[in-house]
Amino acid sequence: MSQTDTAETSTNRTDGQQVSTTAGETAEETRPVWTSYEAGGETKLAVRDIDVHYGDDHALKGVSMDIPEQSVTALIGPSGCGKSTFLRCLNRMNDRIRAASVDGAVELDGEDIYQDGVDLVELRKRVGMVFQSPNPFPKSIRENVSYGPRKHGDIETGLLARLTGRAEPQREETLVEQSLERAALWEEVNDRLDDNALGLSGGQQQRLCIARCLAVDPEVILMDEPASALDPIATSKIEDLIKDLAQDYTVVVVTHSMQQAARVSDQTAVFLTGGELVEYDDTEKIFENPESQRVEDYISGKFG
Amino acid sequence: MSQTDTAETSTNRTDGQQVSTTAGETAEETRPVWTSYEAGGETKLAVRDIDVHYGDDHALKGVSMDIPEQSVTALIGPSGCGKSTFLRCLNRMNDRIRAASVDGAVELDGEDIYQDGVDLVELRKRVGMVFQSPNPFPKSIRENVSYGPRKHGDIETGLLARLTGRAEPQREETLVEQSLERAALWEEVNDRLDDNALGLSGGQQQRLCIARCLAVDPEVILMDEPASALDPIATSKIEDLIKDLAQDYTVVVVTHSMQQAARVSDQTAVFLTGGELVEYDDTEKIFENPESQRVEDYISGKFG
Amino acid sequence: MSRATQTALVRDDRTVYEAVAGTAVGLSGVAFAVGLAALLGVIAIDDPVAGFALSVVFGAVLLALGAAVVGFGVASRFGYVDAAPQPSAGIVAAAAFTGIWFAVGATVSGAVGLGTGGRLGVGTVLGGIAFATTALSREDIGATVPGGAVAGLCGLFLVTGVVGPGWERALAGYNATLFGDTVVPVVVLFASLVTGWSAAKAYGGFGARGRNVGAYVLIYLVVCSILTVLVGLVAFVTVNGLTGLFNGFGVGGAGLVSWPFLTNGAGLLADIPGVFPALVGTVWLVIGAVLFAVPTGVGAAVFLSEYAEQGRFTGAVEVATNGLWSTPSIVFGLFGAAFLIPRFGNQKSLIAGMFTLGFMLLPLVLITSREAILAVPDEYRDASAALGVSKWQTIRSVVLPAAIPGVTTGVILGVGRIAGETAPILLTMGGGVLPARSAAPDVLGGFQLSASPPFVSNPALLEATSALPYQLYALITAGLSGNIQNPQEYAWGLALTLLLVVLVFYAIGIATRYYFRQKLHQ
Amino acid sequence: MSLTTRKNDWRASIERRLTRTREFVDDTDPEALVVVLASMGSLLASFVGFLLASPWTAVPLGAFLIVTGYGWARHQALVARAVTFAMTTVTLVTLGLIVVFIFAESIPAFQYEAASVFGVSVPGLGMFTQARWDAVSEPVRYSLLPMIHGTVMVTAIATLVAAPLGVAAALFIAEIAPPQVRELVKPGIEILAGIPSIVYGFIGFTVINPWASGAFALNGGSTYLFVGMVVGLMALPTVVSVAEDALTSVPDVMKNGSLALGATDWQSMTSITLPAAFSGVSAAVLLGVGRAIGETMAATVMLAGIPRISEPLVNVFYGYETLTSLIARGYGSANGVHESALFAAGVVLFVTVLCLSIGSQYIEARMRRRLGGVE
Amino acid sequence: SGTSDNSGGGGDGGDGGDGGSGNEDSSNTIDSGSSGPTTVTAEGSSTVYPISNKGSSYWNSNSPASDGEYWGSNDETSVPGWDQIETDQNIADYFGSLYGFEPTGERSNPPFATRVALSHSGTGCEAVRDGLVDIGNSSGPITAELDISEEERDENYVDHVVGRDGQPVFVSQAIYDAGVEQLTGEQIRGIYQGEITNWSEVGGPDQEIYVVGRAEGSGTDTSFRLNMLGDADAPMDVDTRFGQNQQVQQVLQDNDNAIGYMALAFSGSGIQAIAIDFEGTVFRPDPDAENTIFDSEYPLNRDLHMYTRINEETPEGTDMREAAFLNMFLTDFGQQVFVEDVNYITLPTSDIEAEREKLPDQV
Ligand SMILES: Nc1ncnc2c1ncn2[C@@H]1O[C@H](COP(=O)(O)OP(=O)(O)OP(=O)(O)O)[C@@H](O)[C@H]1O
Ligand SMILES: Nc1ncnc2c1ncn2[C@@H]1O[C@H](COP(=O)(O)OP(=O)(O)OP(=O)(O)O)[C@@H](O)[C@H]1O
Ligand SMILES: [Mg+2]
Ligand SMILES: [Mg+2]
Repeated sequence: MSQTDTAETSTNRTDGQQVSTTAGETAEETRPVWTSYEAGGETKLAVRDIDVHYGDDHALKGVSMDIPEQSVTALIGPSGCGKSTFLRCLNRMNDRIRAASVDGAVELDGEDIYQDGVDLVELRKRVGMVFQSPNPFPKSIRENVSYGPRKHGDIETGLLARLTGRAEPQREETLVEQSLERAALWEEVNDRLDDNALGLSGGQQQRLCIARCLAVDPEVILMDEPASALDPIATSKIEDLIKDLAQDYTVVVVTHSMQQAARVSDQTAVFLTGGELVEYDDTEKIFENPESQRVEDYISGKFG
Repeated sequence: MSQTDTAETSTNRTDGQQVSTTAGETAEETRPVWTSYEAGGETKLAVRDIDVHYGDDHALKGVSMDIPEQSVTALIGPSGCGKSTFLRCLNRMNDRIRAASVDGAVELDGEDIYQDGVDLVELRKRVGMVFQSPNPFPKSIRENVSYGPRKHGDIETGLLARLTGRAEPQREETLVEQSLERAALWEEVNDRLDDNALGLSGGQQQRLCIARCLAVDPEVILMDEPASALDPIATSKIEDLIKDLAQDYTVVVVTHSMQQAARVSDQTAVFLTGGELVEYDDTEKIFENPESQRVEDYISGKFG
Repeated sequence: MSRATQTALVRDDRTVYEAVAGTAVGLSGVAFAVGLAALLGVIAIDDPVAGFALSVVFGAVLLALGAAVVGFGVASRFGYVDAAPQPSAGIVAAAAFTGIWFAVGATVSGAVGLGTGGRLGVGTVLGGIAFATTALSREDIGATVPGGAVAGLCGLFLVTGVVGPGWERALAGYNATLFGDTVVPVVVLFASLVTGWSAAKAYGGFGARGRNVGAYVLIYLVVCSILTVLVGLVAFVTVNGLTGLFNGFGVGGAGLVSWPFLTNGAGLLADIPGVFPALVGTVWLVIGAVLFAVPTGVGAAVFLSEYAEQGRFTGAVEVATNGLWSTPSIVFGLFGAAFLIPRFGNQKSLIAGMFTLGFMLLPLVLITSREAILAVPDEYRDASAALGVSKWQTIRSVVLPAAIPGVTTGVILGVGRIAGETAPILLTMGGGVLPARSAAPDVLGGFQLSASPPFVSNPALLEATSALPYQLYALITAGLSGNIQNPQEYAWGLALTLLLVVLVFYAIGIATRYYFRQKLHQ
Repeated sequence: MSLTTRKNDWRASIERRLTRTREFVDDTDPEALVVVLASMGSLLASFVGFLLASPWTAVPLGAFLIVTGYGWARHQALVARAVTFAMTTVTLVTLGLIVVFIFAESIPAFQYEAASVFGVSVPGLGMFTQARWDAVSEPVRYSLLPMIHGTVMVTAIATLVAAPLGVAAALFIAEIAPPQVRELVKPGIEILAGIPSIVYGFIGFTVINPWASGAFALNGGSTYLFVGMVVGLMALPTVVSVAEDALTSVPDVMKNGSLALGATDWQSMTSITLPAAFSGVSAAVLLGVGRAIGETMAATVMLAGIPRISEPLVNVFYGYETLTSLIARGYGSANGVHESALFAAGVVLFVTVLCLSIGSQYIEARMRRRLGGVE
Repeated sequence: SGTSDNSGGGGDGGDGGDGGSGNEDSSNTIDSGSSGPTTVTAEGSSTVYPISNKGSSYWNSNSPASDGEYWGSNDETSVPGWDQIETDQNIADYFGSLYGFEPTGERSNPPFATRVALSHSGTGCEAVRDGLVDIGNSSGPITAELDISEEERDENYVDHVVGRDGQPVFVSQAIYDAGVEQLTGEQIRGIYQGEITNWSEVGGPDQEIYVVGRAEGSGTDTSFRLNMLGDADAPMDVDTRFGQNQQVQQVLQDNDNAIGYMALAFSGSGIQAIAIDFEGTVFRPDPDAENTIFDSEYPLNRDLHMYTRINEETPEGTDMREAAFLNMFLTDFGQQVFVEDVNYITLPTSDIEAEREKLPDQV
């Protein structure tokens, strides 16, 4: 906490360029001050010195950070800096990329998810993910939402289950409704739950994907640029939803829009090209008065 | 020139949001003041009330603007607003898209390029284009650069030409060197002109594409987000090059980075969603004190 | 949305249970492999193993596996192990076990002499029980007990010798008899599949994970079997054909190597009969087909992907192309016989064969070329157009060069396919069974000009000519007479030659693809 | 009313085409136009000449070569376009010629086997309403039913082999195999496609048939069972490669979506990938069935060659005759109506497989639309 | 000594190859557009093929008389029938010169080339009818193959019989060993018409009979129906049909309950020819027996024909080239080497004389 609000320059930016030059230079000398940043709240995910290589390509370099429970953490940075890669480390989706190799540790509630014998299925139930472009399954809306619970055997719907009376259509109904409500989609689709999900608009599809994720009842929700494919109105709905979700879940969101990060997140991590985590701090601090010159430049639009 | 520098609000932005509210509202009422904006210099391209439809989709709505000679004109706007579409109108690359239909006129040195009987090959020799992602041919660097002139018969290299003594290897050499010099690439590649162009880095490839375009000796160069796929260093090289090119050529550049537009262009046109040209003015004016509230919002990062 | 059961993120280290289940999977695999060997006659079921006949050992193994599998289920059911079974093994497993037990019931009751009605009855009862067990009890019981019981029953038959060496049973009305020699291995294969699957599920702790493991075991087995068959086929032909192929092979002498099998004909006077004329015939056949089909196919692909507007015409061409692709080769043969032969001197001829195969190659070339051309990024075309280069120039200097890798690969693979075709040339090209060296077509030297129409003729093209696949067919049917000392050796040598010719095309095709892919990625 | 509008549409489209042609003619160098017309004309003339089996065909063909060569040097773009167009029509023409010639040759057999329904004589009906084929002794009859039965038997067994194994192998390659293994298995299966069918037939006849004869105490070694299995093995690579294409064309994001929800790989495959690729996979199976139906040589050398229907119908331990083997075996020694009946068998084959091909194309087109999100 | 030559040059010639004689007819100089006499082409029956093909190979080799293996004599062996020839010319030169062709004197370069293609009797007859080949090989009479009358035949074709094929009936070794060494014609008819289906009905083991027939409509099929079943259209009920000899031989070997008929040339191990009792006369497969299957009386024997066409150019039906080639088969040498050595039945001397009468006069 020591580094928060230590900036001596004014919190009112008048001319980004000038301010950053002074603030930045000092920060640049005493570099990784931020690594000791501790966000408020319990640490849900502790990332410890993660390195990711794609073949010979060193995509993430020794990144460590603590992600607090029940808050929104934003990851920003220029294209190709490794934000998505970092996010995928948190639920081991990188395992699916053949070229990728991950070193380091990520602790979920204190348990390292990279140790031997970790059950990926279990992990991903607890750490859900929403992708950049909406990817509903080509099934009905209802089936999309209940997909996870069905696969986990929480809900049974098959012929056999119905024969033996184990099917609980009511429970499924409730779950679907709750999840869709939670994803602010119920109103719009409650009269056509059996329509194909691909018929929804982009924004609705993305919220459906969030609902689908919520139905599994994860603890952490990872979102990779969830609004990048959407129009402004759909985007603002998703943003509201994200803020809302942070009451119950730990949300980590990658975004390419700094404005979006500023609007939705509690703390922000800035990655810069080369796969370094350059600064991690309260969102306000990052946008008003970053420690590092490079972050300052990036935020003021000098590049990217 | 009448509309330039008429803004009464301060040129120093202190807090975008507040300033724009006042300035914008007035501008919004008395709308297309900017349409009469006349940039300095001779008009190279005069766009007259261009409408573009993709099938039923109205992508550009009645856009008119004069693009002055030997200057850099930037086109900015949120994704999908029609910047690329507009750019492609200027050398009729839209003809290559089956769904597209263009109404209106574009005059190149006073001659409408949409009238009957226009020779597209000739037009595109005069109006060159550089694309968003570098797209060199899978040939040697030399062949890439001399591709245009060869195909136009300006340089002959074939077996027949060599047999009949029409081949002018020296002229080809000179042309390749000049074009690469002009594109600030000669230094880096002069020792490996026969290597495959795909072996170059992204930034080098993009400059090669510019060199390839210059070799045809066009009058206008259109660039569609030429640096979006590049890293900051390569980007800044390209930006320098663009400014440089404006000494001899008329450059029109689409960019998604407002900072880039601010850095390289003389005048800027802002398109907003729906395919409207909302404001067109000197770059300084646009970024410091736009007429329109929506442009103000866009530039200050309220959306997009 | 309550977190009902928070299962552990980390599964415990290998438990004894998992180890035993894993062993059972492995044992099932071994049983499967040995059963396959027994089926193929590599070993006999009455071979003694540790003092017992192999079939008895099989039985013991199946009994053990069956018991183990049932044990896994029971252990899990009574909670001795950490597993996550679902409430039911699912409808697919239920249907499968119902079918299996129905068959078991009907067969066994038939064997003890029940009539059709009785057999159906017993089958239905057993099937019903299996269904109830699988579908209505928890997954750990449902997926193990019916399977383990099947395996156990099979094992019991084998151990007690009820079914074993010397067992036989006539299939009434089917004109066939089942013998222990074939039935025992088949039973072992089947039962080991069942136990392997059940044990794999147990290994995975049932539930989603167990199903995953079970399915993977089956799929790996399938793929291994396919590869085994492939390798077995090629190896079999190779082993049988090598002596023939290398008969009289020598290094040195007048030429650098002397390879009589490839350079001799099979005329009476050849000291070592060879396949030269058929080889030359195949080469000319391929050349002719390629000369016709490749320019046509590539040209059509260019037109379709670069010029034609999507419409009824392109649609029709697409349907026609795909239709031709799947048209049976014998139909091409009929077509050649009805259309080409009357137009080329009314007899089977090399040129009729060339065109027939050309017609077959055409859709292959067209489809692959079209794919290759469509795969050329539009950016190249745009870039070229933006430089003010005309369409045809762009196609010639950018599109086609970029498409060449795909086209080449497609052509080579297509050629590999037609080079081995027999049916079309059987009807259109004919040729001798054992052609002498002089029967090899001399196409280049055969052209003759004449003053009367058709002005150009080439008897070599208009004669019936042999080709490798046709010669092999002729050997099978018409057979060898005359001077072939060791007909089987000759025939296998020919088969190997044909296989090698075709596989070389495939190898080159695949290698080309890799080469270009590597080149693209560098 | 709709008729008139359609007529108008039709007229409008003709008019549009005419104007376009006129514009094109106006815009084009007249010499180039003449050259192209001459080239296409002579090509057409040589085709007609060839069709009529005229010895003068060489003349227009030579003219075509000369004119086109000249045009290539002078007006390459236009000539190239015309020539590639001509090449495009070749597939259509080929298909048309196949239809015409095979049907024409089969007419005598269809006439011979005409049967009357309600007093109307239907050519060819007799081939499907009685079961006797005997080309030599009276009454001479050409029923195709025995061969159709054989084809169905072989195809059914082949499909039972090829479809599940093929789909499993496709799943393996597309979803399960680690990259190094895939790089090995994929070409391996392609090579399987390369093994000539006569080599299968040779092995089948010299190894499998004698073995089957002994192992099942058969009266002779020909069985639909083993022919079907061999043919299934031959159809397998087709199923694998088409199904694999379909599976890999399912967007990865869909599968990732499922995995990220904590579904297992197998669940993702069966619930997401396979259903999404269902059309493609069924098209693959259809094409495999087509291959099996059309497979000739293995059946010809392995089967007994007797046009007879096995008893009971599903007795796989008999192996009599398929449509393909009937043709391959009989062509040459047959003549007259007998030969024509072989063409009739070819017609049945051709039509069946063409229907399968069109069916699979339709299914695939639907899949493409569905994945494109239209449906 | 002659029979050892069964496997042709490959057998003994492989090692004894003197001066590349073994390196067979490596000539591709034959008839490549030169203006000399054109190639004699023949096509047709697979039964006649071995004879005509072997003859053609010898012809094309044009071996010198000193060869001693294919032609002429040397110290070790003596070519059969040499005493009637006694020439120092090459083989094709010798037979060619009998009909006025210029000898070339070169190995592998005969005065004109010959080429034999293999198909079916019917095809061969059609080919010679349509003028596609010079000689149509047929194992059945052309009247049956082309369905023409005998007058028509005499008007248009000259029938050269070069040898005789005895179609012995074979059974699997196991059946023979179980005692079925002889069948009556009636029994065979019963078997082939589906009236007798078990070997026990004819004194064999209790096993089903696996009846092997020949391709429907083929020459062999037709002549078997005619000779054995009494009518070319006689109905038949067999278990399998194969087009050509090799496949028949193979299944007879592979099955232990089969019966089939095929050319004598394909007899081999695992199968046995049986004796047949025709109305009291027992024809045995043993050449030393009283009545043998090699006799022309044996009902399953048939003439092997090489038809030539009568047309305007050759009113006699056989031109000099054809005559020169055919004449080679109608010598003791030809009968021995091309007919007997490939396991067919040679013609009696009287028949040879009659056949030679059909050829034009020698010059
Ligand atoms: N599957 C992959 N294989 C190889 N390299 C990859 C892969 N995915 C990403 N990379 C590389 O890793 C680096 C980081 O990529 P990543 O996608 O994490 O960036 P990002 O910050 O998400 O960018 P963006 O904002 O464009 O999504 C990049 O250099 C990229 O090229
Ligand atoms: N080929 C096309 N077919 C149909 N619609 C198109 C096509 N290209 C563009 N559009 C539509 O036209 C509109 C304008 O697109 P355009 O590509 O010009 O936008 P842009 O401003 O360049 O966006 P970006 O910044 O994302 O490149 C969009 O709605 C787009 O969907
Ligand atoms: Mg990303
Ligand atoms: Mg754009």
